[in-house]
Amino acid sequence: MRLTCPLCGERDIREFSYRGAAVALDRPAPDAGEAAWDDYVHLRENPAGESRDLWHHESGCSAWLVVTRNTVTHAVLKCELAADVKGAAR
Amino acid sequence: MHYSAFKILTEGLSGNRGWKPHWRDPEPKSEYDAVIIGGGGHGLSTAYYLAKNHGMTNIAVLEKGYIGGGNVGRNTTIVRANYFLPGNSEFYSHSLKLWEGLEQDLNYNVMHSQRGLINLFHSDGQRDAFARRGNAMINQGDDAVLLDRDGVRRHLPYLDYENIRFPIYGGLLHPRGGTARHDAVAWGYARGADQRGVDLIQNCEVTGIDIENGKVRGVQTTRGAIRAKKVGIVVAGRSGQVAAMAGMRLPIESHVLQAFVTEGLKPCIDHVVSFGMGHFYISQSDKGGLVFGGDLDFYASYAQRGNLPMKEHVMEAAMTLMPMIGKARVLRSWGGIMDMTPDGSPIIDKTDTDGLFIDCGWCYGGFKAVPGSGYSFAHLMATGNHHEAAARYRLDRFRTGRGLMDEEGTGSQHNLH
Amino acid sequence: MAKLIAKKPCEGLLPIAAGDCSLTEVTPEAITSIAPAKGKEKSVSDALKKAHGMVFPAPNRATGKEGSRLIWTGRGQAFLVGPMPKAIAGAAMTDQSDAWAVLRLEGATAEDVLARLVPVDLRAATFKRGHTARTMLFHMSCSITRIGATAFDIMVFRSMANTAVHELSTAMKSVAAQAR
Amino acid sequence: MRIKGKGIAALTNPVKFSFDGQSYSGFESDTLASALLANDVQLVGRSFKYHRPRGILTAGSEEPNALVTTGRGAARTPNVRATMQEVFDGLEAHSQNNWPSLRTDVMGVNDLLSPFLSAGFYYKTFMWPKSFWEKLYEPIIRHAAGLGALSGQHDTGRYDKAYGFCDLLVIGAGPAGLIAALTAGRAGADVILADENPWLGGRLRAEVEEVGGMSGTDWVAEVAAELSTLPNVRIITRTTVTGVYDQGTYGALERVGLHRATSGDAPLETFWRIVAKRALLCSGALERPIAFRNNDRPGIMTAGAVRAYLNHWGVATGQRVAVFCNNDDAHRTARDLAEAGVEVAALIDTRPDAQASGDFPVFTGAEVVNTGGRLGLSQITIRHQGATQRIDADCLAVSGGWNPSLHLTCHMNGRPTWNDSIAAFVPQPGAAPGLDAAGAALGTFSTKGALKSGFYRAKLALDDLGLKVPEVPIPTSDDSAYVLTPHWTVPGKGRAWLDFQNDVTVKDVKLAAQENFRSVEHMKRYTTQGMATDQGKNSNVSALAVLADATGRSIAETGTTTFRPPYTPVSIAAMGAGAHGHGFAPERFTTSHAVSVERAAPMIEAGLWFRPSYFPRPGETTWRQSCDREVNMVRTAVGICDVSTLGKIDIQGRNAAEFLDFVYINTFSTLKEGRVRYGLMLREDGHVMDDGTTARLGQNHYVMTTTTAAAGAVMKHLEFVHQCLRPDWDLQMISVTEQWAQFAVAGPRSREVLNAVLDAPIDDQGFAFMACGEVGVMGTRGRLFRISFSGEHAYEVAVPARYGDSLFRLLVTHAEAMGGGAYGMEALNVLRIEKGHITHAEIHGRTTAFDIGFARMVSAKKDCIGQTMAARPGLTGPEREQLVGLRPVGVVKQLTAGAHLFNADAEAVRVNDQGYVTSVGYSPTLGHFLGLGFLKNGRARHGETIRMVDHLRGLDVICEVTDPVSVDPEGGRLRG
Repeated sequence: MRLTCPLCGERDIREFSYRGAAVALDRPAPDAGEAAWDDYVHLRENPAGESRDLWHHESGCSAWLVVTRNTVTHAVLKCELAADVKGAAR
Repeated sequence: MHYSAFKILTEGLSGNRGWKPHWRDPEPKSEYDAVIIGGGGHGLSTAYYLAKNHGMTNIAVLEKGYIGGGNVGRNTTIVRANYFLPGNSEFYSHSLKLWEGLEQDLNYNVMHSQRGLINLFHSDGQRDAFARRGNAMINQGDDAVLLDRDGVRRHLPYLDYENIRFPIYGGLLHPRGGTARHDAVAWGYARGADQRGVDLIQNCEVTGIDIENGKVRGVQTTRGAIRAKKVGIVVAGRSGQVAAMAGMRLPIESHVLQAFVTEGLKPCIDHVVSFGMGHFYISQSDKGGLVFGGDLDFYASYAQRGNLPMKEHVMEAAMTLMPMIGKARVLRSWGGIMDMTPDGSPIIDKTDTDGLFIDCGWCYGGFKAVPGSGYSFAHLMATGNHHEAAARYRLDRFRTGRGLMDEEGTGSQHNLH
Repeated sequence: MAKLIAKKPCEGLLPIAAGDCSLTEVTPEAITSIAPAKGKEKSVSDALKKAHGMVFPAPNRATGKEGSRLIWTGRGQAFLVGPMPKAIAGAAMTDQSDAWAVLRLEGATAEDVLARLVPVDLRAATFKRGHTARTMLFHMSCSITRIGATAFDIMVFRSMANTAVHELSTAMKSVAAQAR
Repeated sequence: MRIKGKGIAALTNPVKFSFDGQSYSGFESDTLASALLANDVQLVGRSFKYHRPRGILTAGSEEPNALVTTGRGAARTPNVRATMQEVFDGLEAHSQNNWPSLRTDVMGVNDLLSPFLSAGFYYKTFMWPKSFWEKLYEPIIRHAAGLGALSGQHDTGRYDKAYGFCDLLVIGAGPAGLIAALTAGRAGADVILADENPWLGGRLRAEVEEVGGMSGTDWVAEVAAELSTLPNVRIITRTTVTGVYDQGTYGALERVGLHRATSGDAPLETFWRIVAKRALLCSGALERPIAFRNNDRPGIMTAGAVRAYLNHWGVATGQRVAVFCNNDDAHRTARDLAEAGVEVAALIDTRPDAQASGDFPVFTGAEVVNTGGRLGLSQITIRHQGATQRIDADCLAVSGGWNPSLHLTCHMNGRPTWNDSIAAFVPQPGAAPGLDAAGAALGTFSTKGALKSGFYRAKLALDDLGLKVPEVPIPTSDDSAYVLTPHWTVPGKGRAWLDFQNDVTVKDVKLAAQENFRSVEHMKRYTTQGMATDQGKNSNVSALAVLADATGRSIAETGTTTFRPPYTPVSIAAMGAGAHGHGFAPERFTTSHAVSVERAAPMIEAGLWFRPSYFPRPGETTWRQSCDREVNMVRTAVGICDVSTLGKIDIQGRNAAEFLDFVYINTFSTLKEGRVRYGLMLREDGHVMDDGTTARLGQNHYVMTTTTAAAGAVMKHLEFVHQCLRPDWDLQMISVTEQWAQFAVAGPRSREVLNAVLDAPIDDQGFAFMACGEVGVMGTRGRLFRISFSGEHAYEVAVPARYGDSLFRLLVTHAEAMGGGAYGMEALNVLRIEKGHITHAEIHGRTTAFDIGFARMVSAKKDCIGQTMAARPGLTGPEREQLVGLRPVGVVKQLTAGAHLFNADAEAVRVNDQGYVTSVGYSPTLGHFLGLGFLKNGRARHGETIRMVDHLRGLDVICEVTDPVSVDPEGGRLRG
């Protein structure tokens, strides 16, 4: 599999490490309650189809990416910098 | 039809014309006492034990493809009981005991072979961790032997002891660990369930779960609606999609795990060997193929196939540990879909819907659990109470933090296993 | 008082040669990481231009020339390789002079050698002089910059210099043997 | 038998080789198969199950029968396809799976027992008595199974891996592939043309055919010549593309040195990872046999293979050759043989309306119903017009038609589609993104069709890439239609083979259907059809046809099994190249490595790093002696230890302080400049991730240390927290682990040692406990931290790594002069156990801040990673196993890590488990063993007596539960 790092360009998957669903971006407030936190840390949509997940260009530029891809076909639809997605680019 | 050596002889002499189907292909009835969604190893064993232990024979197993076509048909066939955390320890111990009588119970040779499993360790710290594990196994009543380097060498003389990146300090031997013929396990349970009256419905995909007033009423399928008082979801690899039909979200991500088999070779590896530093394990099948695997590919996937970096990593681990297999050629590689839970341990539980049960989250360890899982899930479905061997496999453990079973110590959070 | 004695990362390992390729060690006077603070990217680049004659490089690019280069090394970060750094306001600057081994691979088949180890297309048509990549050298993280038609500078962590030299020399020998 | 004047292979360089100890001669251009056939050797192996005699079936990589073992010693290679192995002078090959010899194989008795060894028989038996399975039945089965044998020695061959990139990857250099590569080459595309043979041309080398008015071979040479002038075209021969992976990644195996006796520094094989924007599969087609009684004898071959041996190598595969087919293509075999002067015994075509003529007997509407011969074919029996007759023949060329070699198009879960007109599966368009097929691989079997298809499909791909494609004229060539009538099996008694290697017969497939293994996957798994080394290339389609017939479905409805990589088997050594020995992972050496080795310290792995275990001195014979001395040294004088492997992360920026407050459970914004503080970090799930000290070097400048083990994980975590959770923060991070060589100087005399190397001496007031700052170290700028892992008055001094070796030598020399010296990991471990300091033995991923007694460190004034989840009810409370110290108080004085804890009077079984021991060391300071462990409600149980049981090492020890800190609990030694 290959991912197109917005900074480095298209690279082999071996340069990246995986973190899981991009819900990890939406960290609840400390007082959001048990259900919200259980949701955040544990429960997953786990879609068979289009998914958004987080990857780290660990052996490249160190950027965290939000990757939109298909978990059934492995088609990669979009790669964005997580910091941009989070809405507060440097 | 009862199988025996005599039967083989008489059939052989009469042209093998008398062999009967292993199971029927019945049309689905409109109503059952219980339906099991999923005709994999766990679903079939659940049906078998529901019929055998609890007398529930008006039941059906619904399988969207062919029986045994999921992970039970695509794994590396290892059977072991070497877990150390409470919850897992007693469960896998129970499961292994069922394995040890399985052939006679099913009248089917699943070729369970207790060849001994050796987990290698490569540092003092790993030795301590394996000692803790081995002691827990013995506390549980199972078997474990701590081998030093020379002890490992006596069992596995072919490893590279001189020129290896992570030297071998020793190993934890689990003499009762071994392998089995994976397909035969599915077929044996299917035949056993069928003989006890269970309807095995292939090519029948569940498309909806009917729930009224918090109580399950049955399922919608590609072959029509089927009513049922109880419904069990046993669909590892697709747990999220089926649970969603009941409005549930699960603490599960689906990952691909690859496995490999080489061309047939004369016997050269007797044990199951596991190389902790390299995420590599191997055994040799009765046919002579070296069956081996490694770690997850580490991304959510339903593709049932993997990518090159993990393949290469696994082969590289093989080359540093046992370069004597360098000239063996990989014949085939494949991938299974793993239900990965945050703590790496499974779920066998009731759901918030009355009559709806779920058995999922087996991560990469579902094969050896086939007998134990079916046994305990049948117990839960039939009696409403958790079987004592699987009492800790609760859904709510993540929310409460009580009874997490993180064997690898990598965290009770996704993608760390 | 006596002084401490300095040791190079590849002390005793280089130079080596095989076929038409040579591998040597480059020892820049200093390597300094420069990471502009939030919102200071432009001013830092200007200041670098003024102080060292090079702007902050775009991703995958290196500016400057032999003895004084600015090499992009990752998200929001570049290495000043060569000169002792002048103070740049608005940038986090960290001494990396001793953290990296800098290897120079030179020769007509240098691309073939790197193709054994690096999962990036480094051929001249796609990876030109002044191009740089953060990527892998077999199992280790590295920075590779093309500095000439047949020459690359490869930076790896100091502690892994031994392994890097081993991997490169093995690949050099293999390529040389196949060229016959 | 070699026919003079036939064959296009260069028959110029003669070589000697051996098979089963017998010496033969051949040519360098031969494969082992062609050379054996030239020497009239038909019998080459035995089948898997029945040990039936086996000959050469094909002329390609799909060969199921002619598998041999080559080489000797560590170079011995089993299961080598004789059809792919090129001969060289001195090649040694041996047959497999027979005893005592190929001709007389005792296991051939299985063949007589075949009625009792039907598909799946072993599932139904071998169960009585239970214990016999593992003791008797299984060992016999295992011994009989398998084909070749590994040498048992470490593989010392050289192997390589490489990456390739291109616009268009052309897989296969037959007519379609050649013209595709030519088209792309002329269009200026970056092309890789890979072919698994040593030569280009594909089937053109096996046929008597004209292309563009010249011989096929000359046309191939002409195209090859042009391709070689194009710098944008790379041709790699002896290279099989083995797998298709996501985003246009292809695995390929190049046989670099297997055709030579020695290859020096060059590898035997190279495993390629090729990234191609587009790929074109021009892999041709594979001929399929027909199943009839005893169709497996040596001498029975595919018709195309017979032509290949004749036309390419000038080898007649028999003296009297019969041809049996259901299609026109196979008629060429009879014609070519006859023209070459080989006697054609008969042409037998199943089609009543077949048009064939020649100087040989032709039987249309006829079938081969049986064959005879002991170790090779001597006779066939045919049925023609209702009567049977016997015909003498020593070779039978069979063709049931051709199957497009479409495997690679299905590697990404695609399924092929059934094409009735050629009675074969063809690739489904778009089955693998970026991969198209052309020529015979697409089901276009004529040469002209293949050329057209190759050009057209290449053009499509190039158009897609935005390249301008020149018109490439299609040369005149054979365009005869491919005509066949499907004919899968010949009905009748006896066994007719489908899968030759695995001995799967038509009966087996029918039995599977009878037993309700009707799904194609069930049939495959029950009968092992298609699971041999050829993965069903020769047999799957025929087996499907039998299954379809037995279950009353069409072949299309029956479907295929899944195609999986690799296309042909790939050696583990090639795919794992570079890892043998120490290549599996990089080795990281500290700057003190050379000194430690000079001092004979055993170096042990710590993650990727190597660290000294202990520094033995003369007279010390056990590690314990050295360790005890080193511990005493630190407690009474001074010790030096390299701690450079700890992760060091430089953190700068306006929000650095807030950031640290967020990733640590305790507070760092309040830390004063020039001070150091211990910090504990949680994962978001509330469990401990790592710990370490962080120093504040300036207002917005910190340097964090991590444990050696977690350095990478922590850096990644910090990047995650910054980029994914708080990208609004102004923050810059970089690892400085490698920049600094850092040494612990620990013990009552540590300051004395330091002052010997510092430019300006320090004192207790100027540099108090937990102070840090820049210092001059012999004229070099360094850093000094007054921190202590040993519990002694201690420092860590850091200098740029280039000076590490030098400084370490000096520090050790000074220390030795004061009664101290270097200490290693063993002593470090004892020192920290004495002080109750945790490492990853304790923070093993399942423990919480509560468990290790740090709950009060959690600042309630702020949010931090893991705080909320750590407050879950299950993560605190008396049921939790809590960190305690342990000391033996009974007769047995030994403690072991990994032992479990029980109440003093309780049986050592799981239900009574109270905890476990994590770390153990002998404390020379206290004169007894010390342990750290986790005990249920442990903090409330100090002073209690419990039982430590280590079944594995046979230990049962009475212990006292203590505070984790055993030495200097007040911390007085730290100061002073």
